[in-house]
Amino acid sequence: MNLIPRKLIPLMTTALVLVVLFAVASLKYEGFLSMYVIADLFSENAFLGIIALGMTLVIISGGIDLSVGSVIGFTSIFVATLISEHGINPWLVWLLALAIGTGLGAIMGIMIQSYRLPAFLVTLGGMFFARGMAFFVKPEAVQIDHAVYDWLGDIALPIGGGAELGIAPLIFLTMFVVVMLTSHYSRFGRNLYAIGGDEDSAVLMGLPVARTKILVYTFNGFLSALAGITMTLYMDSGNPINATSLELDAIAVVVIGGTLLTGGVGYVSGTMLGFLIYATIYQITYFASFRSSLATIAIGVLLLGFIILQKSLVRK
Amino acid sequence: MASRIAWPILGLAALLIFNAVFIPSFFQIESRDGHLYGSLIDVLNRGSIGAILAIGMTLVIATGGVDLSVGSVMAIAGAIAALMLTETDMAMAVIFPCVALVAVIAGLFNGLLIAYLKIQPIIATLILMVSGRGIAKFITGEKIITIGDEFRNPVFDFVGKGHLFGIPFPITIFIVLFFATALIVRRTSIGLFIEAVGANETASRASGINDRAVKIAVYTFAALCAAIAGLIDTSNINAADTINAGVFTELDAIFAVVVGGTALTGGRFSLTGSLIGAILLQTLMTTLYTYGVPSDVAPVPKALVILGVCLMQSPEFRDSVRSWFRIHQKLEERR
Amino acid sequence: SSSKGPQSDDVADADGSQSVPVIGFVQTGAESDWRKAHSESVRDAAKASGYDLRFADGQGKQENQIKALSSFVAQGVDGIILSPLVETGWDNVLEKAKKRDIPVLILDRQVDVKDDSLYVTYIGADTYNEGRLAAEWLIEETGGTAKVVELQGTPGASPTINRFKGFRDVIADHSGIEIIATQSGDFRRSKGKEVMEAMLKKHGDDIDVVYAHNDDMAIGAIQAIEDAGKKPGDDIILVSIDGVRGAFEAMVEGKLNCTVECNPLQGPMAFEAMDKILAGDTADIPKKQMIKDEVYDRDTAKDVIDSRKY
Amino acid sequence: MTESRLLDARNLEKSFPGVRALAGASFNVRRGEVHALMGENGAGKSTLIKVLTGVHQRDRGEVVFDGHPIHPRAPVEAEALGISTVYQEVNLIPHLSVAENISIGRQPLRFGLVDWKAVRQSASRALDRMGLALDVNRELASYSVAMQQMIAIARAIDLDAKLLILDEPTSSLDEKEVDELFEVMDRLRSSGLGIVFVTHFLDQVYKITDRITVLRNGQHAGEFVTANLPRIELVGQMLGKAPSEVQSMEEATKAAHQNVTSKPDDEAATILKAKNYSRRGAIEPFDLNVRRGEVVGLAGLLGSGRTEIARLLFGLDSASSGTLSVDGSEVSRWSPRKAIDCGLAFCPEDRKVDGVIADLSVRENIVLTMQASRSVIRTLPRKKQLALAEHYIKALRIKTPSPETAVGNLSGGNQQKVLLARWLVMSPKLIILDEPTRGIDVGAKAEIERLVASLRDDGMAIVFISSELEEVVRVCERVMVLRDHRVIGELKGDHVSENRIMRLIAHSEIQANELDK
Ligand SMILES: Nc1ncnc2c1ncn2[C@@H]1O[C@H](COP(=O)(O)OP(=O)(O)OP(=O)(O)O)[C@@H](O)[C@H]1O
Ligand SMILES: Nc1ncnc2c1ncn2[C@@H]1O[C@H](COP(=O)(O)OP(=O)(O)OP(=O)(O)O)[C@@H](O)[C@H]1O
Ligand SMILES: [Mg+2]
Ligand SMILES: [Mg+2]
Repeated sequence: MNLIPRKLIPLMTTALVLVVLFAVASLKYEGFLSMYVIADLFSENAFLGIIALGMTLVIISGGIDLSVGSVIGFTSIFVATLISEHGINPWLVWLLALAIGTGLGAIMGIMIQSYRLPAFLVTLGGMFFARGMAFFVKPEAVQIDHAVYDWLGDIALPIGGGAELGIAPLIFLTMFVVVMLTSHYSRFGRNLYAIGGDEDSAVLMGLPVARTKILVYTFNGFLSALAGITMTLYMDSGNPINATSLELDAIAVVVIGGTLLTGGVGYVSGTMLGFLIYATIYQITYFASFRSSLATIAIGVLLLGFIILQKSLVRK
Repeated sequence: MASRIAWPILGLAALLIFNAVFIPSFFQIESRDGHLYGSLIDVLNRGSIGAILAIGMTLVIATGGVDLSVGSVMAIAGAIAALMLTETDMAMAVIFPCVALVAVIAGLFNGLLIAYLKIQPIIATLILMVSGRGIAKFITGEKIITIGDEFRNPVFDFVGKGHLFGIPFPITIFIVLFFATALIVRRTSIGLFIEAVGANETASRASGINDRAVKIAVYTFAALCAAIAGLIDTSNINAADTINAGVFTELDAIFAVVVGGTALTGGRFSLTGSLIGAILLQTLMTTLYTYGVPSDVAPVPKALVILGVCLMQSPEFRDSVRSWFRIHQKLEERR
Repeated sequence: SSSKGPQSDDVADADGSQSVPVIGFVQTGAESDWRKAHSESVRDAAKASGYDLRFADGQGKQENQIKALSSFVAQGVDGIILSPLVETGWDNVLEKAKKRDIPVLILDRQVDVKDDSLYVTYIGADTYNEGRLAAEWLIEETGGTAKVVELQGTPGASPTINRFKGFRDVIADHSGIEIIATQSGDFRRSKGKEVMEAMLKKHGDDIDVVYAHNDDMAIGAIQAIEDAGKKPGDDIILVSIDGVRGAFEAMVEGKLNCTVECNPLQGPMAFEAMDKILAGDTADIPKKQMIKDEVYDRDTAKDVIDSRKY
Repeated sequence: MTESRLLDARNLEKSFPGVRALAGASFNVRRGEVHALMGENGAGKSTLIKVLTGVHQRDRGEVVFDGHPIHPRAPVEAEALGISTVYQEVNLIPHLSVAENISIGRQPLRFGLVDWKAVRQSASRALDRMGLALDVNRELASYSVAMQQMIAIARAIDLDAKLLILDEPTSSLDEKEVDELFEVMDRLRSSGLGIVFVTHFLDQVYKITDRITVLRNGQHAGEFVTANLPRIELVGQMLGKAPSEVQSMEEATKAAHQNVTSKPDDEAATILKAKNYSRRGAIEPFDLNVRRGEVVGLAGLLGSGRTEIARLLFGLDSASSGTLSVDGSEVSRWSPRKAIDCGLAFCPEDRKVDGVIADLSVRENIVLTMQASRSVIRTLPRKKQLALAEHYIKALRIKTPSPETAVGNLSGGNQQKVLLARWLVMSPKLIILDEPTRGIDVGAKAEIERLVASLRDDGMAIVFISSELEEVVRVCERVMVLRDHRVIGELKGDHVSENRIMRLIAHSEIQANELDK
């Protein structure tokens, strides 16, 4: 009956908001419409983008993961300390960090699935645990000086207009493709939708519900650790305080992107749009020299607007 | 019910015994200048904010919801009180109602989003959590409002720093609030309605309970509790520090409630359990500080204790522990 | 105005079409009274010197600071002033600025970068020296024997590290001064109070001195000491750093013994340097400019308190 | 003989808290047969199936499938073994497309990725086999319950299984759809599949099945060759009574309701009057009058809109058109609260979701509505609460250890009685009963039917909804018949009969058939 399937309306609305937001800012602020700014959107929030991707999968499965910000903080200081103070090879350290993040995710997944504890509670515990462990590793920032970091830091993909994308946004964009393919083209990804849509039915349909649910938290743990590593690449240092409360930003990005917190409905590409809206708002506050308080209020109001919009669409 | 609060009581008892053995001074209470003084008093005094938030949070969680915005509401309440104290010469009799009014508005905002727009509580209150802190910062002009000596108000000072019968006033506040809430909730049918709505919302509505009113009421109550906590915090440090006031307190309050045996899914609740949960958490923190565990690392043992208590409450976990033991017994026997 | 730089009308006179230079200022946040005074100083000085100041606030997070800095680079501002939260982690973003030839001035706290040319100059208080001054005052006051409790600032922040080191480097030669406990109070009043309470419980009457990395924590500690029924300033000596108004008030009341001033009014100096940088004569700008710190105690506090604005 | 056995389950036991659902049930299926599993509501049919497929873990007993003992711990394992199941409630994912619902979990892959084109093609093929031509890209939720049921069957058949289990697949299907299904089942049977078929429609059993196993109270009551078992004996087996008893029982219950005749159209006695009332997407505009001392039935197939009418009348959903009057005065902004204040009561069909509050005690559940009708401060004294609870526990013969037991621990029938008690406390003028006898054993069922009669005799008005036409005919003196979310007719007094209701529901088909002739 319509040109656009009804399912895609929220996605389209989000895209429209992004375009309008960007267009208005471009007209109002000189220099906003430049490749530098566009590159900045991806570069400066890459780690947020990465965890928002994982969060999308978790939320589609009907869950939530509050531990991601802390895992980033932990990974960043863990990596920095091991490289700088113990002289361990970065590749080995990354492998270790990814293993720890993945393991933590798996443990949380098992607690949620096998012991029927609420995801909210378990991942909240994970959040406190990982943050505390980060400070346990080292209570202060640690600089990373290593040839590998120098080499990776020099990677830059020119995107025209003098702007370029560094290693962090490249990791993010790669993960975007991977997660999007996972959500749309893998059985695991489709099972997430089914579980989020109706978990009891998913069990009766013979889907591997327990495995899938544990796996999604495991994968998210992996992505959080990857985001932490990305952060060390981006800052050439690690700091246990990094990424505090970033999980809430990630949830906001996912919701703005049209994924329903009830599970079963959402798109990874929507999360990309939500991510860009979020980054654009922050970019506007810097251009306009707005107070930071206004930026947070704006994010809140936008969140509210999108949710109400989604509600009214779903009700129809 | 009793079995559910058994675990936190056990945890608290274990912690207290540990302290009694290793920190003999822990149980010492003496009177200095007519004020009671000692670690236990500190635990209660420091824990008062957590306890007050937990009381409000209990009712919210009992309806199957959650309120992430209480920390931000604390910041807003403190900001308004500090602003009115320093910028106007209004009496506390005007300032307190104003703060209460703002809290009611915040609570209504949450409640309306949840009851009428049917937005999930996590997201609905996340909105106020994120933008509420922005609002608080906006009110204070993004700085800390210090209540200098020239603006000091004895009534306001008493809220966070006063002593009543030698006991720090915040302790009195949370104890009175606890009993008042328990009385109101259990002596009227409000408690029954809250539990009914939390246990089964549609069935409650079909039985003629105004589930929307119940929800709006609990979120408003939680916001009022947060405002009281915010006033105590502001009075305590003589300043409205909107960046730090109440950060993560919502999570502590949720922990206290869950550890206290009220399920996040709603239904049956235990105010006593939540109070024990809040005191357990504060005792743990004070113990850790006393042992010189850096405050940054303290979340690790905190997370372990909380998840431990929650795991013990999970029947699936108890079953698996039991079967694990059984397997080991069998292996032993075979040997 | 004390500024020697071009007034805004000068610029307009010289070339009517030329717009006002845009300066991006990346502040740490608004965590203390000192920081408030610091931001105000930069804002006022920018106005006085006729710059268009774009202000961004990291809200206490380095990620946000880097984001803001990078945005200023993307905006192509004429110059950037950075007050970093921590020393490390600035290489990549400063390289970005360098690539676009945007001069960066580091204000207040130091950055630790491999390549010195990433910023033009550093202007700030010598936080290491502040630690030293505090220790020296203490040795004189106590005659070289005291048990000290230290309230540290935010972990990893350069003032924390420097005030930590400076203090220790001096007392290393005085075995009578013993640091019996040290813990972070995050530069915050409430945290200072909470940590001090726990210390009082644990060490009780052993504590002779509290050394706080900033005044806010010291003020928090004073409240904790009073709650414990002791007289701050007399039973326990308090020495702290910053010199905010609240500290002077406390000293007048006799509750704080000494504060090492760390002058937040760094704006004029910053824009004096910025004028030169934009004019192209960077040659005579030193890489490091320190602001002189003063030590005030209970005796000298009365005389200066009225001149204190922040 | 044993060689041809595909499935052999022996002495299965399964208990739920407070219920012994299976108490030594045995059951076997051969290759190439359709085997009916029969029994009353709650006899344990669905539980037996769920134990076989690993949804529930059996407490005791053994299962041999295809020559090997099996013990699946989740449906995914049963599927891997070759057991494909359509469960009683439609179990699909509403937000996903039809194609995906059919293929999920076993999508065709290409280079390790889901091949969406192949997914759509195979889904279309699977639907083709059922004689359905649907747009496989549409969201599942946009199709009717019946269509969803067909899609669920298509999914089950699409799996290369050795055993196909269908738990009441036909309850929402119309005749034509049932015929399609039987054709498919026939084909599968001749290809050597074993099929388990659960239904309450005796006609269908005799039409398609080869053998019958009857369950009673979770126990094996007998195994028969369909062709050799007369209908009346089958019913007797299910109820545990001799055929003669069955006959006399039927006559007796009819007698209890015999003296009832339809009341004249009396405005004064009208309690509830709906005019042109409707809710968009749920029920077309309808008129309905309910009078004092009368039982009005709503009859129709699953998903025909009976529950919607009930919810609308009670204010649980808001209407999009029409007016509603209670005792002659029109009401506005209708809500459960107002409905209760006007003397209405409602026992919803889904006890667990809309009815009892499982966490709360029997006492709290019984006084809940009365409490909600008083102001918050005027709390019923505890003594009064206990007295009320005890009175109704006795009056309705609610089996509970104590008034403080959580309702969730009671059996379904007793939960239903607690729900009734909650409303009787209010002495309502009109009570709406939506499937009050669903999942309730014969004894309790008869009790509830008798209760309805006595309430009516006391002058209460009753709206009665039941999926069992027999029961509707027995209890009601006036019946509104629904089909596809529309009231298609009303039967009164002597005209109320199963046959007439069925004919009304199938009206359009009858017409079509007649046109063909
Ligand atoms: N998950 C469960 N928890 C508790 N009791 C259950 C559960 N599932 C079924 N029961 C109970 O087990 C008994 C058998 O139910 P079952 O669903 O197997 O009956 P059925 O023969 O399929 O009936 P119907 O014809 O109504 O579908 C009933 O008393 C039911 O209430
Ligand atoms: N609470 C609800 N929310 C949304 N849709 C509903 C709800 N209840 C019923 N429906 C839909 O309304 C339509 C009519 O269903 P309804 O339950 O009224 O039929 P019914 O005749 O009572 O059947 P049943 O035998 O299931 O009780 C169905 O398509 C159903 O999916
Ligand atoms: Mg069944
Ligand atoms: Mg129904």
